[in-house]
Amino acid sequence: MLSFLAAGTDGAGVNPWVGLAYLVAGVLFILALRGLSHPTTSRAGNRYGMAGMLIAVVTTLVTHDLASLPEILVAIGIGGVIGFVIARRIKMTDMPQLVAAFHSLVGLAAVLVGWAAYLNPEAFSILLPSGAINPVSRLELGLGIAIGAITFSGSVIAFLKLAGKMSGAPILLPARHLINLGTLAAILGLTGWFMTDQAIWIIATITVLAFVIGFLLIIPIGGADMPVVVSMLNSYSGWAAAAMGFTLGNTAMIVTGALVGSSGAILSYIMCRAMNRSFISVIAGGFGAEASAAGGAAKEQRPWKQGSADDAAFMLKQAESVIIIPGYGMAVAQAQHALREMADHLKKEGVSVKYAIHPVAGRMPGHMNVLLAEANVPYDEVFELEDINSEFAQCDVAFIIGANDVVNPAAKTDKSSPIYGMPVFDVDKAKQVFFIKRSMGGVGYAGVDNDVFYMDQTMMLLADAKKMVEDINKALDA
Amino acid sequence: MLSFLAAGTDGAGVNPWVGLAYLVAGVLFILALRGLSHPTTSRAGNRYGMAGMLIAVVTTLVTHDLASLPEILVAIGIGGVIGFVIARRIKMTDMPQLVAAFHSLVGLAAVLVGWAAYLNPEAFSILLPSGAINPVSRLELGLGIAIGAITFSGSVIAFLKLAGKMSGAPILLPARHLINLGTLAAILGLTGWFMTDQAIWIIATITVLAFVIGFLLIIPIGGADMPVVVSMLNSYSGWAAAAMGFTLGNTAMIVTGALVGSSGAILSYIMCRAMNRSFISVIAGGFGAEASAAGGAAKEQRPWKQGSADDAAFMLKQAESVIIIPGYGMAVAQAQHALREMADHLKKEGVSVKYAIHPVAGRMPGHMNVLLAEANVPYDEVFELEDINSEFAQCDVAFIIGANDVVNPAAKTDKSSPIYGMPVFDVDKAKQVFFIKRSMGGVGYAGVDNDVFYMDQTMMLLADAKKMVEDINKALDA
Amino acid sequence: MDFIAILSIFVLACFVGYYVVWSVTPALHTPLMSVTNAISSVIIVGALVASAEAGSATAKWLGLAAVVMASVNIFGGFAVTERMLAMYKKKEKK
Amino acid sequence: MDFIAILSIFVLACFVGYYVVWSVTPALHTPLMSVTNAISSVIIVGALVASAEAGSATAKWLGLAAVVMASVNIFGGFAVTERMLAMYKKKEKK
Ligand SMILES: NC(=O)c1ccc[n+]([C@@H]2O[C@H](COP(=O)([O-])OP(=O)(O)OC[C@H]3O[C@@H](n4cnc5c(N)ncnc54)[C@H](OP(=O)(O)O)[C@@H]3O)[C@@H](O)[C@H]2O)c1
Ligand SMILES: NC(=O)c1ccc[n+]([C@@H]2O[C@H](COP(=O)([O-])OP(=O)(O)OC[C@H]3O[C@@H](n4cnc5c(N)ncnc54)[C@H](OP(=O)(O)O)[C@@H]3O)[C@@H](O)[C@H]2O)c1
Repeated sequence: MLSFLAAGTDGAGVNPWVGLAYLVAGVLFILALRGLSHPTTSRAGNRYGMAGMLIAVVTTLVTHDLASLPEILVAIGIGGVIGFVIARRIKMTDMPQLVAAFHSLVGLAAVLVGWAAYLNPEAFSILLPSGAINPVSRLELGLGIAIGAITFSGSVIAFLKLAGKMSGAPILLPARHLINLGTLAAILGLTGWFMTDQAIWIIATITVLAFVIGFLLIIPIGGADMPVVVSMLNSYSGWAAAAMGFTLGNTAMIVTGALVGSSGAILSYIMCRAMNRSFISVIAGGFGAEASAAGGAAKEQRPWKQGSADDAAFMLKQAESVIIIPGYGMAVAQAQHALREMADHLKKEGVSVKYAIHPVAGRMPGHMNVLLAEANVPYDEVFELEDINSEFAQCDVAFIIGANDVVNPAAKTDKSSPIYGMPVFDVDKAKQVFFIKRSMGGVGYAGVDNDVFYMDQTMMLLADAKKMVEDINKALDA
Repeated sequence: MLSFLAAGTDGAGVNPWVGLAYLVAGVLFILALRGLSHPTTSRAGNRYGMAGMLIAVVTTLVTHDLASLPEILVAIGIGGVIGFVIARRIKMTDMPQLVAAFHSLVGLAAVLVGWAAYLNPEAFSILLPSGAINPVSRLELGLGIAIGAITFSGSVIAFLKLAGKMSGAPILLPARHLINLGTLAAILGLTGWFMTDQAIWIIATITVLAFVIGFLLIIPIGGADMPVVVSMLNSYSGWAAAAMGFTLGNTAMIVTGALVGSSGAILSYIMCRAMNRSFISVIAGGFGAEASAAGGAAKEQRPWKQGSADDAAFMLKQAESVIIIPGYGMAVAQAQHALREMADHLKKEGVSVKYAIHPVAGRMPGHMNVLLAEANVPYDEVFELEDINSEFAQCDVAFIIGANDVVNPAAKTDKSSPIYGMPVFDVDKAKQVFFIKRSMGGVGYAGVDNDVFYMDQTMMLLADAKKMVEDINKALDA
Repeated sequence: MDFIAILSIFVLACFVGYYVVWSVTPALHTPLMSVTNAISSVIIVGALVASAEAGSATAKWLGLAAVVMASVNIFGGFAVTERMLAMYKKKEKK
Repeated sequence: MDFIAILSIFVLACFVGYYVVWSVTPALHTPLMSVTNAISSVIIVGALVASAEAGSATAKWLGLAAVVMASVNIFGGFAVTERMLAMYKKKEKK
């Protein structure tokens, strides 16, 4: 039972130190995520992650034939340089699409590894004495390849929609639910069959169908639901890694798979909860389409007040406390740096400035936080919804910049609104509300009108967010 | 590598379903603790725990020779009846000693199982082909027996001190640190030796030394530090179970060991933190002894006000909000039921009543919460230190009943005090303070004087806590 | 199971233990102690192996004694936890 | 490792994942996504096995392609995470 001093249980002669090394790598990955529980420990966490990866890679290299070490090093080198350059160059506002693009690579890598294992089962020690591939391994390979392929094609679509290279509007095929369910059933059925018959056409068909279903599943989902989809695909890429980990009996892969799988699932859950929508309704797709139609009908002519940058600057100076609510529009306009300058100005005048972040502000979880951090806003001035919402009643100015749905009071009162039940900021309790957006016509992603525009205490500041804030800064300087 | 469909890897022909059953048991134990994150889920959690135990026991029985089923059932029956009767009869105030007593049984059971494995290694599948016991198993057995024995004798002492059957005062041998460290080193050395030589005298010596060291380690620790000791022994009993789990390759035992081990360690840590003392200083012992000497010297004659039950009842009725701070004295006097009645009275008069619990109030973690729950106090009226401490500034009466150290402002101001740095309730900010204790002479466990006695707004209510509260109730009725 | 598998399970279980125990509400720390008491008696598995398998009479009797002790703990621990938990009640809505 | 051992490790790792991810502060959810991106490329282990072992030339080239992709992810993921985390700063004491 205890074979620490004996040889490993599989024929490849794995020795216990190898298992230990992979376990250490797995633990380091756990510590990498654990570090993210606070900004001060997060960088150490990232180093743990790197160390874990190094251990996993080196262990694998030293315990296998190195028939092709040069090729491998070249491959790592190519990939590494590409990855590194992308990471240095990418703009922070483009993070959502970068994450989606990276997922597609993990997915495709999983498909390729699965195929390689199928073609060279001996290398993976999954051959039975009879010369056939172990049926359980076939199950794992089939699942791993299918999940990987779905992750790949789904992430490609998500990337295209987030990067604006494909319209964000949902594309709705007729009978799509039927087609999707049918394809999924076919994949599962074929995977079962594959356990009894290892013919190449079966695994090939699984691969093709999975690529197709990944595509079909994501095109009907609107652009603004993409963050949920990206998290879901993140989760999938984890499960694909875990499936390969089962095949290889590799602790590091299994642990990582479970971590990443949970992470994506929990992020999706958090976002759905913050939008008060069910995961199923997001995945069923079509949200953006119906909503913008509804939004169009709801618009009416009501009086509202427009202000200028000078007005805003004057009143901000008079205020004692200002709460800034950034949203997707701030990211689009890249207004975060100008905003930080404005806050610095105001702080010099003795105004207290805080930032209020909604869990789904922007286009990915934590999106606003990263942008503010990029603009050197200290993270202890940035607050979450539940921590700051009670402060609006005491605040002089609620400064809304590029946010919309997350301040819409219809979520609290109007049962027929598509965002009903979503937790929102109580900006209507603030003494003054400044609302930066480009035009009265434009709406938030949910496509509904916003009563905040028409409140007595609201001043609409219609312009590009960056331009408007820069003008305010000039007025403050003067 | 994947042997789900093949036989188990060890000779005993364990089949995979057995491993699965133990895994399920382990998961159920995790869910049992998880349930305790909230009172509403806690009972379901306890049921999961029971189910897990049932699965573990039944799986073990059906997968082994049942040469002696009747004896086993009788043994379970005897133990079960004893355990059940004790559980029904025990008074809630006696929980600390019950927990200690139960620990001693786990510890002793671990020792016996370890010996049984040594005497019948074949049954535990730890024989090498050579006929010797696997050296790694010998290491595990040695550690398991040693930890079990320490748990046993340590828990017996803790039980005797908590039950008042042995003086709580620390018993300090000369050169005790030297003796303890020497004995520990001897145990470790012998365990190492045991790996190379499986002679019976070695394991016997380990057992005896471990019993002795458990005894020696605990007698110098004062009665009031016993909760930390009990948690530490709780942790040990977990590690002992884990060691046996390694020997048997049993997932349920390993998981449980890790859970219980962490639980005890974390509780010890929480208590030490709440007393602002290091774990080492607690375990080094002698706290009660030095402290009471210091306390004796610190006492001085300062004016204080005494009140009667009638005075207290009158002022309580006038109050708008009352915060009750129970402590060890409430447990000693069993005053919780009378206290609940008093709160009911006050609530009927429109007074808001809350309970404030310090993490180390009483003689075990959560002690006060259980007693209040026993007296039907709803748990949503009971608050933790950090949640309620800011409310004293607004409260009319802080009603201290049998607590002392946890309200001592010296912890905030007096660097020379033995409790300096311990977080305490800010009762000095309340408009009125009522302080129930039996005499001005008696002090809390830290043995230091308390400035709260002498504050202008303090009224001392000197009597047994139960008697005093009953008198207040009579006065309220009148 | 080989040693590394067991070790991996142990290490991960320690992480789980760490998180699951920190998530226990302080009000339930006493039940936590009694329920961990009960579950640590899963050592009864070892006691049952010792008493069920033929081989050594001494081992059998040691095992049976351990079965008794562990059973006291299991039944006592779960029962007293149940009794305590039954006492925790929310304020009744009026 | 036998299947049950692997399964046990997986199940426990899921518990760990659940707790560890819930303890991530919402402000770091974007770095969480990018770092999970990087670590899920541990699938490179499989790619290395495929490309290092003799046996099938196709498998080797598939493996090498997978190595490239996983490396993009590993280097890119960790580097972009590092870049983001370096931006999170506390208010300076004046
Ligand atoms: N973050 C996530 O992970 C996530 C996930 C799923 C769904 N969502 C959804 O995304 C939405 C996010 O809410 P949000 O409040 O951040 O944004 P939003 O509701 O989409 O509103 C964006 C606002 O920014 C304005 N805007 C756009 N570009 C601008 C520019 N260059 N300058 C100035 N203003 C500009 C828009 O008005 P104009 O067009 O008039 O300028 C609009 O008022 C929520 O409905 C949420 O449910 C987010
Ligand atoms: N809970 C834990 O897990 C734990 C762990 C480690 C250490 N401790 C230590 O234990 C102490 C607990 O603090 P605590 O505030 O609960 O208690 P305490 O400081 O020990 O004080 C107990 C108080 O109750 C009074 N008292 C005793 N019997 C009484 C009776 N029958 N009727 C009325 N009053 C009675 C005592 O005064 P008279 O004698 O004058 O009546 C004394 O004022 C702390 O110092 C803590 O550090 C607790």
